[in-house]
Amino acid sequence: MSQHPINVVFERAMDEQPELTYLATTRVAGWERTYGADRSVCMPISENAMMGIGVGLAMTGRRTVVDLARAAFLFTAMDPLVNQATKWRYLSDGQYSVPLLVLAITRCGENSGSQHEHVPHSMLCQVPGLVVAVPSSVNSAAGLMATALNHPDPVVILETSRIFFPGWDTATDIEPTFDPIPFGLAHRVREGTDVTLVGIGNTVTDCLTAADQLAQRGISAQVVDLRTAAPLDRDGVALLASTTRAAVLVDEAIGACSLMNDLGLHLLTSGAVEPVGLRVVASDPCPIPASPTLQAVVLPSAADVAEAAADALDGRPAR
Amino acid sequence: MSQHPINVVFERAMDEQPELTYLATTRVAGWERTYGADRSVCMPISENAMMGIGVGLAMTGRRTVVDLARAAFLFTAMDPLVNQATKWRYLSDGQYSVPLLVLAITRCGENSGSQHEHVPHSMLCQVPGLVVAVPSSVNSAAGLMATALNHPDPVVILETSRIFFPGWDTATDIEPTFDPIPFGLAHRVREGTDVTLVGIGNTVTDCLTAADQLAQRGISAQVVDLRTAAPLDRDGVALLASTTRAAVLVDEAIGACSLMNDLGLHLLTSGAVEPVGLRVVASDPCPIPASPTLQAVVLPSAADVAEAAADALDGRPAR
Amino acid sequence: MDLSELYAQMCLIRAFEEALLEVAARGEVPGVVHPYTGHEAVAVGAVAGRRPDEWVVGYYRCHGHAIASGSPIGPLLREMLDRAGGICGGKSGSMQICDRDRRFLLASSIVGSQLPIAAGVAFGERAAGSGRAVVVFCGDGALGAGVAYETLMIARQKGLPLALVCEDNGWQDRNPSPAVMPMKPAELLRGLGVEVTEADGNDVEQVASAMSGVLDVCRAGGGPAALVARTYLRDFHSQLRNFVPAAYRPADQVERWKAKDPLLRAGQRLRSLGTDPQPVLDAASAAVAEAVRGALAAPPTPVDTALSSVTVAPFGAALAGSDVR
Amino acid sequence: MDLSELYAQMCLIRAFEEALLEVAARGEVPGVVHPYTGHEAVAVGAVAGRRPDEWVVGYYRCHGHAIASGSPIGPLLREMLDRAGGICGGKSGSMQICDRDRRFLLASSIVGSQLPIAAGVAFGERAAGSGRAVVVFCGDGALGAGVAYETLMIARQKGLPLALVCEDNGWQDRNPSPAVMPMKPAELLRGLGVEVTEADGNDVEQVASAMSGVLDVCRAGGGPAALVARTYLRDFHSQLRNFVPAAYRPADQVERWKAKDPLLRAGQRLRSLGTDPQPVLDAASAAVAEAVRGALAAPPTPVDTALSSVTVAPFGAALAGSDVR
Ligand SMILES: Cc1ncc(C[n+]2csc(CCOP(=O)(O)OP(=O)(O)O)c2C)c(N)n1
Ligand SMILES: Cc1ncc(C[n+]2csc(CCOP(=O)(O)OP(=O)(O)O)c2C)c(N)n1
Ligand SMILES: [Mg+2]
Ligand SMILES: [Mg+2]
Repeated sequence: MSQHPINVVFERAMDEQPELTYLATTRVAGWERTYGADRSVCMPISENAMMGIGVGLAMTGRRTVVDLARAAFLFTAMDPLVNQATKWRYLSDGQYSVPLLVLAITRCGENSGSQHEHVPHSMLCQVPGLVVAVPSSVNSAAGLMATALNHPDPVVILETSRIFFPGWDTATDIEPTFDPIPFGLAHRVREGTDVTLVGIGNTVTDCLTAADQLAQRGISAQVVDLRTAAPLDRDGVALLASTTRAAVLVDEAIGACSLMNDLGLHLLTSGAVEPVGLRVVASDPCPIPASPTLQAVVLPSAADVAEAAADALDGRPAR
Repeated sequence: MSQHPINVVFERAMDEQPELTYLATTRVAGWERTYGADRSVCMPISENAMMGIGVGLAMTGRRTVVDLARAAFLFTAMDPLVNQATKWRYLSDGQYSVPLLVLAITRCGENSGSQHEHVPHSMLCQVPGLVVAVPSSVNSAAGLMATALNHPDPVVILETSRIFFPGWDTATDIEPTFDPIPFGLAHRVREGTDVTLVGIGNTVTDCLTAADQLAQRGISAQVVDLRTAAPLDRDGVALLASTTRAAVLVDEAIGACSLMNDLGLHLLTSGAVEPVGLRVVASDPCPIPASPTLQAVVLPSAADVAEAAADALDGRPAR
Repeated sequence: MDLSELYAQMCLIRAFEEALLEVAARGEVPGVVHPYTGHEAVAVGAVAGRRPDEWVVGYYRCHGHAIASGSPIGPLLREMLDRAGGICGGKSGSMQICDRDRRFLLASSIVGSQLPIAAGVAFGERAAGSGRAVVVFCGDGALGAGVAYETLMIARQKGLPLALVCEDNGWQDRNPSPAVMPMKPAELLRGLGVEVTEADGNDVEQVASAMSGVLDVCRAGGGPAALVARTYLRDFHSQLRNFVPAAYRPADQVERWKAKDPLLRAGQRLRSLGTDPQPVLDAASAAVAEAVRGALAAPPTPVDTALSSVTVAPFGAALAGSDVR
Repeated sequence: MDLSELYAQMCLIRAFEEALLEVAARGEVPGVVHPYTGHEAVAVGAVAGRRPDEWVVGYYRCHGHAIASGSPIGPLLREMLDRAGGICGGKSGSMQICDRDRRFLLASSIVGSQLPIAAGVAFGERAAGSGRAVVVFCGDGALGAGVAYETLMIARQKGLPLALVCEDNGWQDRNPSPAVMPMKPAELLRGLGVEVTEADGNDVEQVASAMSGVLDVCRAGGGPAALVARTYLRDFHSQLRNFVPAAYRPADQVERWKAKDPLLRAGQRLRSLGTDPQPVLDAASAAVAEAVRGALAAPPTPVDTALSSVTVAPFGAALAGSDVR
């Protein structure tokens, strides 16, 4: 089995940046030996202090990666992210940079229940200045990480659990390489002419499956991966969407105050899509149940996406 | 000086509900004597545990009010709100109710800087099932509180600091009484025929001022107070907005993944407003500066609202 | 409670966990399992002395807490296997179960978060003058969390009847606790002024008798008080689906603790008292096998309640926020 | 540092706060002020022995921390008065100031949050083998926060050169600390295994000498270590704009502490050493008066930087999210 691209990227940065520091409640095998316990730092279950320590390191010149393990644990460490990491450049009027990278796994196929499965990208977009990256694949995660490891401001990467499962290296990847991926640039991962399907993180795969299903019905779907929720590539998506007759925006988070409702508004006000041609497919407004059977009801599926696309196109004249 | 309506409502509930418990880092004068230290409970600066204790009390039959003092301190107490209070009815499949009310002051006229001034209603709307009330006046706060004190599920009330300033009792109130205000029902606070101005919390006042300014220019503006961000009265606002030719949605939070962008999408897809007739006036995407001079640049003002309304109406034919 | 009864409960937990891991290895458990194997004497001994009207609060390694509290194994299994009849209707899975009828308040999967919730319940008991204690479990790793400290400070200041049981297995996931914490649990808790009793967590009788003292302190208004039970995970931290868990502890350490297995020791003691433990063990295995058969034969979790019990208030539609779906 | 110099700094802080409150009473301070009056000896004594390359970290009651660290009073005042030339360009106000050039890292307005940040800086110093300590201030109320505990545990486990100064004024806003905390700061910190020195926080020489021991422990790698300085707020917790702060403490307590005023005591001591303190006090008042005049005459905070320094990366527009504005 080859080395995980995320590790390749991370180790390259550890080698290149001698003060890069990694804080986590778990260990990366061999890192303490290679980089020393001052750079690969094993922490108690103290996420609030761990994040605050990351802020102190980052403010005084040591880029720091805080690995929260799960986005679920972000909720015990919100204060240092919201009130400190993302505030000090502004509060200090530019005296400080805070190059802090936060890693957190969202969900997918673990079925561990609603305390453990969170998809907080929309929430985090309300924090001014924070970069919120939501990779959709192994290479996407590594490529966004490569950029984050050189970014001068706080970044959160919300990773899907799927990319760490056994067999991660056998799936074909939507990103051909793990070269650095710029923030704020959406990526067309499949071409198509009738409808634009927009996904982020886990829902990019759903969009691709839906595109296959639509192809069988004679509908050509283009698929767009947002890659970062903030900055959001509003104009790029609008440009792509304007080449098709309809757009379906797909998110596994609930709809209220969501990224996709926000993007949807832009697609309409920019004139890229007409109101009757837009659909948002989001999670039902409830916590994510542990049962996969219940999840199938609550979360958007490829079939939901395909159905929404067909519905949006219904009666829409070809341009 | 008369008693503050919030206190009137709260004391009425303390008298009517013998197990209602109040947890706070500050004291209400006389409450310990009147209700005992078991019901008016003074806490150390331990917001995380305070909120968790509130969850335990509420789950076992004691409605609890957790007074965070400020929304700024919510970020140290997010976990028990997001992972516990709002989850246990669902996780238990209905075994438990969690009648927990969280009070938190947002901002207005305190100029205390971005760590202390937060307007997190959009973030909180991403928590499934949570009621997010954002009163715009003294009576609005007391009326929403009256409802919250009988609500069976978690509620957050985000109060503007303004309603506690000396002189609070001299301003005319947009709500004539402090009778209970239902959740999820927007309120038209001024009638008008040309444009609909929608505010929440502090921006309702801005909308009213803007309506005055517009009146002088011969434009008739109706003003809507959302009152709760969740549940959001999408259909009610759409109905009202459909009677005018344009709509301006005003929020002091930043635009990304915001309530107003979300509502804007609904106004367009429901056909209530046409894309060219919609404007969203939000905060610039930066932390709220301490300086009032800088705030005037960053935050929406009545003049911004009036200008957006005039702009949206420009060239829009009368219906 | 006599030793046979305690032993029977331990056997039930052991059989439950072993069966569950077996089903998981076959790919039939969709979620994660944090097995209680090795800790059985802690839950069983700690809950032995609670009165039926006293609440118990657990953490994610909770199957033992629930079974010791009286939760029926069938609905527990079905919850974890995504079958009809799950104790929480399929919404909770393995880590966040609850059983209000047995006063098993809840298990929380966020480390430390169960502690203030339990303190809230204890606050209610004290306010009601009920004379009841609240039993709450946590791992040794949970003492790293600030919320554990906040809770203990408040519990001390308010004199809450909080009976804390720290399951000190020396590890927190893949980290040995001494590698991340400067003090051992008992020393730390004492440093915070909490009354601590220590017990061999693999000796169910010792746990039960130590805990009865802790509960008495709490019921008499002298709480909080803590039991630190030294124990060890026989198997591993957790298993996700059928992915094979990595070995992360020194093999000799694992071996050493095998000799101290709590069931082995309770069985020997029973035998020395003239009771043959085997029939008890067999009965537990049979009960679990029956429950597993029943669960596997049951239909999947019914979907009609997927969206129920988010709130009681009738404004689901307004909360949806995805009106253009 | 000799006593005259310490006294001069204390006078500067006192004059600064008194002038600020006066300006506030006239309605010219748009924000909140947490006056340092009464605590002057703590900041001045604690920072006296820090080396110029050592970082200082404060909390919201920070004007004293900043001035003791060498921050110029003009830019500080302008920051709080919303005038051009503010030390943070008007973005910080009174509670969250910082001055990188003087190695005053920051003051945070969220109780306890400065502690892990300081620990992070200390981690960097230890990793660099710099032999430098980090000075961090907190109130007695901050010890209620879980993050304070987490930080101290980590600092102990990693041996961080964190020199904690607890300003124990017995109150946390309107609550007397004993009403909400079961232990006094020194006892609590010792319970956590932290080396503690206690000092009379109104005696600047005692604070300075105690702190030099604390700093030495940290620099030698024996950290963390703490100084608990018993002191009192002469005036009140805080004042918002020109709203009159309520009296919340027993009048006799306030009076008793007036007799122990740190400036009074240092002045008497100076006099006993043959130095007349009056010219020092006068010089401080004059300097502050000059700074106030300058600030009041200055134009308002310039608006051209209102949106700068949110991020360094050039994607402000894309982050805006309000494209239909
Ligand atoms: C706040 C939080 N951080 C991290 C985790 C991930 N996590 C799950 S179990 C665990 C170790 C807990 O160890 P301990 O408390 O000793 O319990 P044990 O598993 O040993 O029984 C960790 C870090 C979590 N669930 N919650
Ligand atoms: C996390 C948090 N909770 C509450 C507050 C509100 N608050 C501001 S100051 C204060 C009292 C702090 O007391 P202490 O730490 O003793 O400092 P002192 O003001 O006495 O110097 C409180 C509760 C806050 N700023 N941060
Ligand atoms: Mg453990
Ligand atoms: Mg204090």
